Amino acid sequence: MSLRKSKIKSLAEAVADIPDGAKILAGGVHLSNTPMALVRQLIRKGAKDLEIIPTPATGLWVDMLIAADAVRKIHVSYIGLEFLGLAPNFRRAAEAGKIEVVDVDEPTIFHGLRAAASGLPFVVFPPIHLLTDLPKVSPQVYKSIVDPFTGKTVVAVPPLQPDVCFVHVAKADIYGNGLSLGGRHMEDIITKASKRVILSAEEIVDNAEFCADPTRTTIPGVLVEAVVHAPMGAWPGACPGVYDYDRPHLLEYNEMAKKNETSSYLDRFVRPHADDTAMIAALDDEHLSRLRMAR
Amino acid sequence: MSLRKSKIKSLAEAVADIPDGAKILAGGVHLSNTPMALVRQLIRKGAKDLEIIPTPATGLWVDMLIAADAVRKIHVSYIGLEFLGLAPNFRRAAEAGKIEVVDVDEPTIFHGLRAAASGLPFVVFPPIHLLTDLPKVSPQVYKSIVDPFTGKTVVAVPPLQPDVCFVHVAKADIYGNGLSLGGRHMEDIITKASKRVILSAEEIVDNAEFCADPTRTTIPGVLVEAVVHAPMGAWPGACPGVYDYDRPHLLEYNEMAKKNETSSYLDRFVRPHADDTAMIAALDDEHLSRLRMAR
Amino acid sequence: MGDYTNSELMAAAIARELSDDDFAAVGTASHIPVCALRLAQRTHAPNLWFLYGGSGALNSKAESLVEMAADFRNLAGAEYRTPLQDIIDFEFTGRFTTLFLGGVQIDRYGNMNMAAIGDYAKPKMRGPGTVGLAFTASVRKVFIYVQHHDPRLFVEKVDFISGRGHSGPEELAQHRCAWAQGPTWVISPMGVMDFETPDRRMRLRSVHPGVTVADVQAKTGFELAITGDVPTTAPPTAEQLQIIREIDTSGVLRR
Amino acid sequence: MGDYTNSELMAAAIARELSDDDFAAVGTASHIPVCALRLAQRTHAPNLWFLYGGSGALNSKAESLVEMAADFRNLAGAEYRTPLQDIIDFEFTGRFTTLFLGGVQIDRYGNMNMAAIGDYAKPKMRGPGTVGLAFTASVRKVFIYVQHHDPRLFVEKVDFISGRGHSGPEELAQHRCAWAQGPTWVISPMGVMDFETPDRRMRLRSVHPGVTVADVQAKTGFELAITGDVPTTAPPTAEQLQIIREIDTSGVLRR
Repeated sequence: MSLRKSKIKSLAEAVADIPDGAKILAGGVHLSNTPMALVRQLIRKGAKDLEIIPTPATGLWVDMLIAADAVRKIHVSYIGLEFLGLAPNFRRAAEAGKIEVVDVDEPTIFHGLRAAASGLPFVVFPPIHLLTDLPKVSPQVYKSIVDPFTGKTVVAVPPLQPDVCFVHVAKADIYGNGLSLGGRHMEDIITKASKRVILSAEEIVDNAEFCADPTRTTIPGVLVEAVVHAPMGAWPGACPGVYDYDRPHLLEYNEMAKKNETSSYLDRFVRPHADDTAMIAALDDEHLSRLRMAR
Repeated sequence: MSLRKSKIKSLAEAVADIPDGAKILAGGVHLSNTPMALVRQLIRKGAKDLEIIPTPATGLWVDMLIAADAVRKIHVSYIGLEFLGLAPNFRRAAEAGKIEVVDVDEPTIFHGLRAAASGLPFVVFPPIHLLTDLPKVSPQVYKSIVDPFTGKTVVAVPPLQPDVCFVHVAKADIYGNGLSLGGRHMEDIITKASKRVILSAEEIVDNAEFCADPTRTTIPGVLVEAVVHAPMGAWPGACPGVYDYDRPHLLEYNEMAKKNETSSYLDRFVRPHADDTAMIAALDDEHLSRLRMAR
Repeated sequence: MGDYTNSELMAAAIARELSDDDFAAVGTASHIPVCALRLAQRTHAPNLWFLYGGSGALNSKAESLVEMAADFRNLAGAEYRTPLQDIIDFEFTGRFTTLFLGGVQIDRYGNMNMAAIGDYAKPKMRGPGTVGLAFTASVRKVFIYVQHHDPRLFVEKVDFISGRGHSGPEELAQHRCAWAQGPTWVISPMGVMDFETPDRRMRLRSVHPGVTVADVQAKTGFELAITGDVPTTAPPTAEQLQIIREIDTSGVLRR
Repeated sequence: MGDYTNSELMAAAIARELSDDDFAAVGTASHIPVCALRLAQRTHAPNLWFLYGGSGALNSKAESLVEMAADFRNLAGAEYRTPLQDIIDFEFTGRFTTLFLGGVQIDRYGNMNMAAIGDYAKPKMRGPGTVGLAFTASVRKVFIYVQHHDPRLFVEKVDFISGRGHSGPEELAQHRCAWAQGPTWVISPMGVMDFETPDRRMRLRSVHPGVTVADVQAKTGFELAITGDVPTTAPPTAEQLQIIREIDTSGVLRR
């Protein structure tokens, strides 16, 4: 009898073979459940020329990767820092023409990912996008076609398939099963849409915890290639049910980013450490525990 | 200050204004969580000419409605009695040409409902259906079109929008929030796809029970028009987490159906009672409690 | 300004436009609309449902008004955790009766821009992106909500159409969903606007207490339609104010 | 037949064809395949994943083998409750490596019919419907599993193609998903078949103990390909049998 294989990897191992130029998606919504540990490791690794397929409303991780010169192209629905406003590095790079921007929107990214998840060649929308300027600036994305059932004009939109997606959860087991405590956002869709799925988790728990109530599991392990134990892995964003976002740190990030000093930020917080374990250990413990207690 | 309205209705009130000829969908998978109480009430009401949009794998409720002469047309993916084999009334009616059959399949019904749920004009499949005889017998459903992104042949399939759907759950509150204990099957999709949603529930619980853990809620009340308290409402099928299917009764149904005696079955079990409350009261209490204990 | 703040006034003014059969949704930076929605639920609209942005909370009863719509604490007391799948479906099918939206530019027809200011190829200001603004053509009504009022925001013509307002009636007739009515109200710190004019141009519906029609016009980059005397936005009643403060436990609307 | 039943033999024979990297799915009437999948997991394929039909259970560890795949008790010990959405996505995208399918008619190329026997317009026998058989062209491999073996089931040519086997190579090349290999094995109470012939006709791979090649051919409505001596299906080992009986606590495979 053989033994079932563990999918546990270190942060560095998990991102080691992500090639430059890969299409990357990091899950989460705004500052909630974003797999920052994996994103930071990409920065430490010196990733280049990435094509970013973001979730429809996000920003911090993209802004940081842009500052680290890791981004070539980005599909944009909403890239911002939510209550903090615009994402400074994204804004600067886009205004300077340093990154290729594909302007799309929430349904285009969502349904593009869903089409990839479902194996559908493309998606068809009612023609509401023809009332916007999106088809003018992104004609490769929006194609008017005729509905064969009604004869009406509709809009076809292509599938979006990331090469790799990162998802952060509160709990995972060694076989890749994952549980997000904040409920399902769109992790079910992005994990199916992506060629490879890397999961980071606050805590690694026994498989029996998932088997005790399979209706709770939010990510089935069968889709997951690697599991990384990453406590505070969504910091300085929030991990629902585990800790709040780190408001003072986010303000500091934003101030530095506005002043075009994100590289200093990275040199101070991210790059000196081999991985996130060392980085988190270097942070003020009392401050972090206040975030954890906040619920 | 006004008060929030209760959506509670009696079985009879809930189905009263469903017109003959309506497109009906009853949720559940095979003999699990099928809203039989609502279906039986449709039979008591003498519904006619219904167009059945079934879930992709179901049978008992359709077989019973066909025996009650309530069906004009049916979209077929799988109509059978699972481990009991073919659905006798469906088989007879289809062989005799008494009902209009639209042969489709699991993905066609599923994605048709999903398109209606998502407001999409149609769905596009890779051309695998061209390798089957479905496009020959259902040319109104499967239309070959050209993918504007790749130039390849793909297959367009239309949306499916029920006029009314029935969904059965273990628990509901008076505002329409529902909880299925067996997890999510496709109730999320059918409730969004349908013009009207009628929920039946084993138990009506306080709204606070849903508010205590919103990630558990499987049906949001905002989609629901009416809530019916229907204990044993999935009988003789199972209600996950509440009771098992009634094997002896299903065998009896099947035997009678095979002998073309379903009308006698209905006269014995369904029609003599004004509604399901009276019907369930007339059943052997001890037998039913054994089903309930079985988990 | 009396014993209420301008934010509290705006919350009360928004609440007044909401109906008992509404199903509303808000996005980022929305504590004023959320307060309005909860106020409406607790007064004239107990059957109103609302989605609290990225948190997915349906009918949130969060302990306080927070700065981040996606904050998971907004799930407190909610009835359902709405996945993004449902949100987008509700947006496409028009189940949302009222969507709160905004922009970095808004013009006289309620067209909204969130993508870029200036020449698209070399923008003066790159915005965050179009997000859900295309749904202006598929939800029933849109409530434009902005946190400031100046001529750079309210412009003669938007540089990019992210969300289509009332311009181009022929195109609207052709491509907008049958049930969609487009932008219906605009609320800013200066007043309430609507589009109740024959050609659906933005009209000044009321000015907030202490603000004149001339003040608003001076801060608006196009000519506002005026029909008759412009009333003053009604201040919150004592009852409304009490409920607002029960909802806004941390006093963010009083800052 | 010795100290094991034909059903137990079939379970062991199926298990032998499964791999450690398989992701399999079964539908209705599938206690033999489910037993085989769990047997494989407990012997040579601990990393195999399987979906237990309508219950949505992924890697079920149900207390016993039940007659209904959709039985919610199959969720016992499972790792995930797979919604139908995921199942259909796994079917379309080829994530399922092995799908267990059957039919009311099966022909020499592994074409399967579940819709109607006879003239479609006036069928002699109306079947339950095509369900997931079109996915024969999108999953990696198909394991055809049938509970009986007779010439009415194994026919010269199916009256309706619900699931496409290996007939029409040009059409297959055009429309089948690149990764799909179509029907790979057939198991019946009489033997194991495959399609390892130059023209992908059904070949007799092994006969179950006590069954001859002539027996199988006599019960098959078309000529089976035979290559060399047809071996006897290997009986379950003592270890396999012990595990089978640990899985099949209520003895449905012993009936």
